[in-house]
Amino acid sequence: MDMKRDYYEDIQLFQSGVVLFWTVVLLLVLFTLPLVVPNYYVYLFNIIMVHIILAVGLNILVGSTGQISLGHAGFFAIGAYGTVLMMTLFQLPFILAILIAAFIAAFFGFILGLPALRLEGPYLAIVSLGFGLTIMHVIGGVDAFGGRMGIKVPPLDLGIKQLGISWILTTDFHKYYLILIMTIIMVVGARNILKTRVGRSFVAIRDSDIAAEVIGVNLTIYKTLAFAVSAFYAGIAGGLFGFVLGFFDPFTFNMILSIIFLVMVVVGGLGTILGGIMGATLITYLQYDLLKNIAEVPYFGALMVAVSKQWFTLVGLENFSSMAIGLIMIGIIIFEPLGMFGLWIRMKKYWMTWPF
Amino acid sequence: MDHFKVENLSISFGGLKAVNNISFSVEKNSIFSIIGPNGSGKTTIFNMISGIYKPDSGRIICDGENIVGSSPDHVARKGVARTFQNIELFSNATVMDNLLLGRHIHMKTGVFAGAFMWGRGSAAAKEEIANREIVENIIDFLDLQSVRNHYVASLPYGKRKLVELGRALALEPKILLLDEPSAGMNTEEKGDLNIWIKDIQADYQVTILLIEHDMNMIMGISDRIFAMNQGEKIVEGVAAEVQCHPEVIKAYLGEDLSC
Amino acid sequence: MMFKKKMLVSVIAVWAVLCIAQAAPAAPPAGFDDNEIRIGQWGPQTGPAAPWGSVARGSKLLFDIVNEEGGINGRKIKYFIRDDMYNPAQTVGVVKELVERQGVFAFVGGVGAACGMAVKDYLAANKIPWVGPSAADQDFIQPLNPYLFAVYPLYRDEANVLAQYIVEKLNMKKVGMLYQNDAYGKDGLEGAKERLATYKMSLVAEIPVEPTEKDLASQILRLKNSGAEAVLMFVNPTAAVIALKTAANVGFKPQWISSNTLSDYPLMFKISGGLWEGVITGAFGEIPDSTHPLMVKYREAAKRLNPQERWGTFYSAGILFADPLVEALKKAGRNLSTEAVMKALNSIKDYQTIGPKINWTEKQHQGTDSVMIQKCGPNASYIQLQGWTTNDLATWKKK
Amino acid sequence: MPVGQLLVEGLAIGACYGLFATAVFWLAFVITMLFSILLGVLIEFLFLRPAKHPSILGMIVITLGAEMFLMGLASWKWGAEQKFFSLPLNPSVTYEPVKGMIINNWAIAVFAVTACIMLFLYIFFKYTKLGVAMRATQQNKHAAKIMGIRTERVFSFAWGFSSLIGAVAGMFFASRATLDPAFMMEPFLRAFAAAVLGGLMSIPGVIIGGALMGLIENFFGYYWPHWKPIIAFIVIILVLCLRPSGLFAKHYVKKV
Repeated sequence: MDMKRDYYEDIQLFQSGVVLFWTVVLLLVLFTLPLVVPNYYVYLFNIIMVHIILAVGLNILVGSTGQISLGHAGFFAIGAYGTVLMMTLFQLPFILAILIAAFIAAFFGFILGLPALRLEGPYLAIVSLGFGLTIMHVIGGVDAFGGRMGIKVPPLDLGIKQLGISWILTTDFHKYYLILIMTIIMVVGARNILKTRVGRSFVAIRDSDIAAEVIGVNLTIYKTLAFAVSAFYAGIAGGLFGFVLGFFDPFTFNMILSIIFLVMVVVGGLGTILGGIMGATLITYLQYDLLKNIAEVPYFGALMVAVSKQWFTLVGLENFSSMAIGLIMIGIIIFEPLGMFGLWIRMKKYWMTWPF
Repeated sequence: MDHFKVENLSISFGGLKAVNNISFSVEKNSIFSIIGPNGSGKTTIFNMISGIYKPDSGRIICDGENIVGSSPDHVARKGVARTFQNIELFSNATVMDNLLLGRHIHMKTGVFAGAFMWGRGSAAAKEEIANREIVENIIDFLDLQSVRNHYVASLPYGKRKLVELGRALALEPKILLLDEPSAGMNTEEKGDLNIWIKDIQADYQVTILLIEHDMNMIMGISDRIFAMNQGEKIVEGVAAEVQCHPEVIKAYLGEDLSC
Repeated sequence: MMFKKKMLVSVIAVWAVLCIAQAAPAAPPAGFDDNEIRIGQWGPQTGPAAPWGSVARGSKLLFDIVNEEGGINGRKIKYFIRDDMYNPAQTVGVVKELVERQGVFAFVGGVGAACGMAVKDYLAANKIPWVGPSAADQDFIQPLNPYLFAVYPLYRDEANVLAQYIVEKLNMKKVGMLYQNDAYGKDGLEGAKERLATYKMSLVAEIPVEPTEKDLASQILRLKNSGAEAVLMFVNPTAAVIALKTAANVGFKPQWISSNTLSDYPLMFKISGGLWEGVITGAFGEIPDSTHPLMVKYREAAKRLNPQERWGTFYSAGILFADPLVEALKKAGRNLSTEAVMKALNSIKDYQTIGPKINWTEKQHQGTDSVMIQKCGPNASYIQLQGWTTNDLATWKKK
Repeated sequence: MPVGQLLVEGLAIGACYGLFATAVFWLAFVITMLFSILLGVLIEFLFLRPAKHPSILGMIVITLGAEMFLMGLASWKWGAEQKFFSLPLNPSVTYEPVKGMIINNWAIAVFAVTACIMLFLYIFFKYTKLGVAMRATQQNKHAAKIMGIRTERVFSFAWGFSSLIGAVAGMFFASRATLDPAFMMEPFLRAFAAAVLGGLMSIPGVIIGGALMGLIENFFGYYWPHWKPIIAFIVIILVLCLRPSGLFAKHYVKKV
């Protein structure tokens, strides 16, 4: 048995020709999509991609490292405000601004990681929640940040002002490509982190922190690192989100948003990259599109209107959206703890042997 | 210079002296077994060596350096690896990943290097490939090829014990602490384990500290045996000496018997 | 292997460049056709600000009435309400959806300063008129946004007029203020300070309140200890009720004065358990049980078309905000175009329905600075204290 | 884990409102109490029991999901507009035992009811069979099961009982403010934070945590009203850094 194995096989991006093929197809679709769909969907895709970056980062913390955070809207806010302020106050180019903002978010992630060293479960949830609220409140209290009135986002200039180069992206259509490329980089980066030493250490901490320690993983460094990495992702997502919106105020980053982020990760599937992507896509689509106009959904809408008139109030019909998301959250935990990723794996297994 | 030495080690938990003034010294590349009834403080000694507990007094000297007070990860970096009585594996990771985690201290890929693993030529990929090769050798050695990509949670007990052993080996330890490696194994598996431990000692040039209840195994492979009861030393010596020591027999069987 | 990968990368790169190069997003559908005019509004139907969602439903009543009467110049109004949960990210989403998928001609109402700020530029860029935002942010009108027409008096002006009333009519010297810690409350604070400065006075206490706070004991105690005779409130209904109840508990009985946001007396009277009696407020428009012919008409229509809805101030404010747009659409005639409607809107002069007189010109899109002052009498009845009063200190008029 | 179920009270109160329109207070009160118990048990039975071995995160997500569902249902039924709610207590009846310290009927009732419930809980957990079974289940579910405790019943009971207490708290809060579907969200967060501050599973801890939280908020709120909404959270973060399981609960360390 002198067969030479290729050890790169396990870590390469495309594990097989099939994966490579479908990835290429997906990329082609993603790059052509805005040309064929109405502009409104382009905006929706932008939001979805921003949420994907955040969910993938949050999944590194919640899924892979096993820490709970209910304060990610705070990092999201730091990213958004940091990028805008870097650009308006210091005239930095966009790429530099968003990176600095993300590093600031990562630094705050590190700070939040310090108490997390000793806390777990509900205790950590409360501390991170308090952190998120504090960030929201502090930003609202400082007038240089726009205070409660909110802050207007400068034009998205990819060039460097100081050199006189200017490449301003104005429409959702143009921003789409920037966000798409950023999303691909961030997602592949997250996948690589999880495939290499640091990511494995995160998983080790989640599964058995004592065993992780005795094989040489420094808990202090890696737990805070997990917070920092995940906050970095939230920071990048926040920076992009600001430009998707064009205007935001501290209330944009409220506690409900933190919960929704956590829901994305859990519904998508804990600890997997694909899970974060699927969860962010589904929840964002439901929240922003499908559940927005229940009354206009064919057949079902008419039924709901009739039900409302008979037993409930028509005025409150919109609340169906929060009920549906609540039921999805419960259903996922009960029936498919691995989330949509688990469903996906099952589906794949089913089709693999089809039609037998 | 002493290879590995424990001097006057003591620890107590809330008034109970779990380990009291224990001293021993281990030769390089030998198998040193610690025996004693349940609750006699064997695992506590291991926990102190690997830095999980901090002893009240005493020194643990590894290659001339006192490692008391170091955190567990520092101890690991000194070349001390261990397994656990009740198996502490990363159960939602594959066997491969568990073993690769054993390589943690020999790798240096950080977040950024890891994130930018674009293609075969990148530093992270090179390091991965090199370490995967080493891990594959251990997998071959322990005969784990069939479960290479399985999740640990889905493995039977005996295999998990082996994975844990493999993880400790991947660390390339100078000193290997094995806490009841044969517990829960059948006779056949125990026989294999016996051979492996011998092979490890020979192939990997490692000093082994062993906690074990299986007397046949202990007597067969140990270079020296250290017997203890209720935190105190009874006797230390080669197999024959310990086996016939009246207090050892008393501690195990509760009555006086002679050989 | 390497060759394949390079191929892949270059194909994707070329594709991407091609895509970006021929970038030309499709134009959104037109806002009207021969049979209908599409009009949209966003408003919180769920979430923390849901009680204000009735504004959007109020506008619906007006459009239903217009449609019943045969529409505008032969066209019916098709009206869309979208829930944004008071969250700017969602507001942008729903507005884009309405403009780009449904094709909307104009927007009316729209609750929330931040929500409005997030879509203001987008609407202007797409040349979509927006009439009567139900928030009074100074940034809406300064600098002039040609497509935005504000009806609502600025909070600043309102606080100004209310402070004038406190000092001149009520003869109270010690004024405290309880304000919501956001744009709404802070604008009110500015206005009150501005007016008091003209009398060489200042507020004896300025207490911020978080919108979601449920315990105001320490804030009320502080107001009490400041010796305030009158307390000006720029808060939401829940906070106002908590404030009044807490004050009653500690025996603090100042004259409460509040912004028009709290002028829904039947609601406030009910949820405060009768404590609302005697509170003085600004007002959006005519009192709900007014005998003003238009009010009678709307009230009857509401009973017929939307019996589940309570006839309250926010609901009727929805009518008030949408009124000028209907007027402008009528004036623009059968040959409808954005330009024609813009021209009609810009020439609206002294237009009064159930609110103050509204004036818009090419250069000035703040409709009014007039505030009516009312008082809550026994059994939530409305007592008019002072008719439409303009603010002589209004800063926006001077520019 | 009888913690975190205060969430259901929003709906219980909503039901309460529905009853008030037709019934006298005490009848409505009793029915509401029964309803809240039923609702708690139902949530446990429908949402938590079918989940196999949920992690802490899973429990949190299920609870949040149940909360979103019920809140949505209540808003759908009753709309978002605030409603009036009152207990048969006249809050304007005040006493002044010490100069400058005014106390009213409402506060006296809150103190009395809280004291009764806490005393009951203390006796219950310390001396009754069911109480001990609950504690045992909390500490080690499997061991408790082996000892013959029907842990599922224990969970049902915990849910029913905690939603009952939650409904009582909700009534007091609603009578002080107004009633709308989301009105307990903010107090709930603070209550949960206070429980964490004192230490979960420790009754004196929860009382002292709650008292500390209220005092910190009000004292800071008086002098620095700008920071009132977050000061309590900052204090909690600092306290938990020093005592990771709160002020009064024991910190368990895993044995290897």
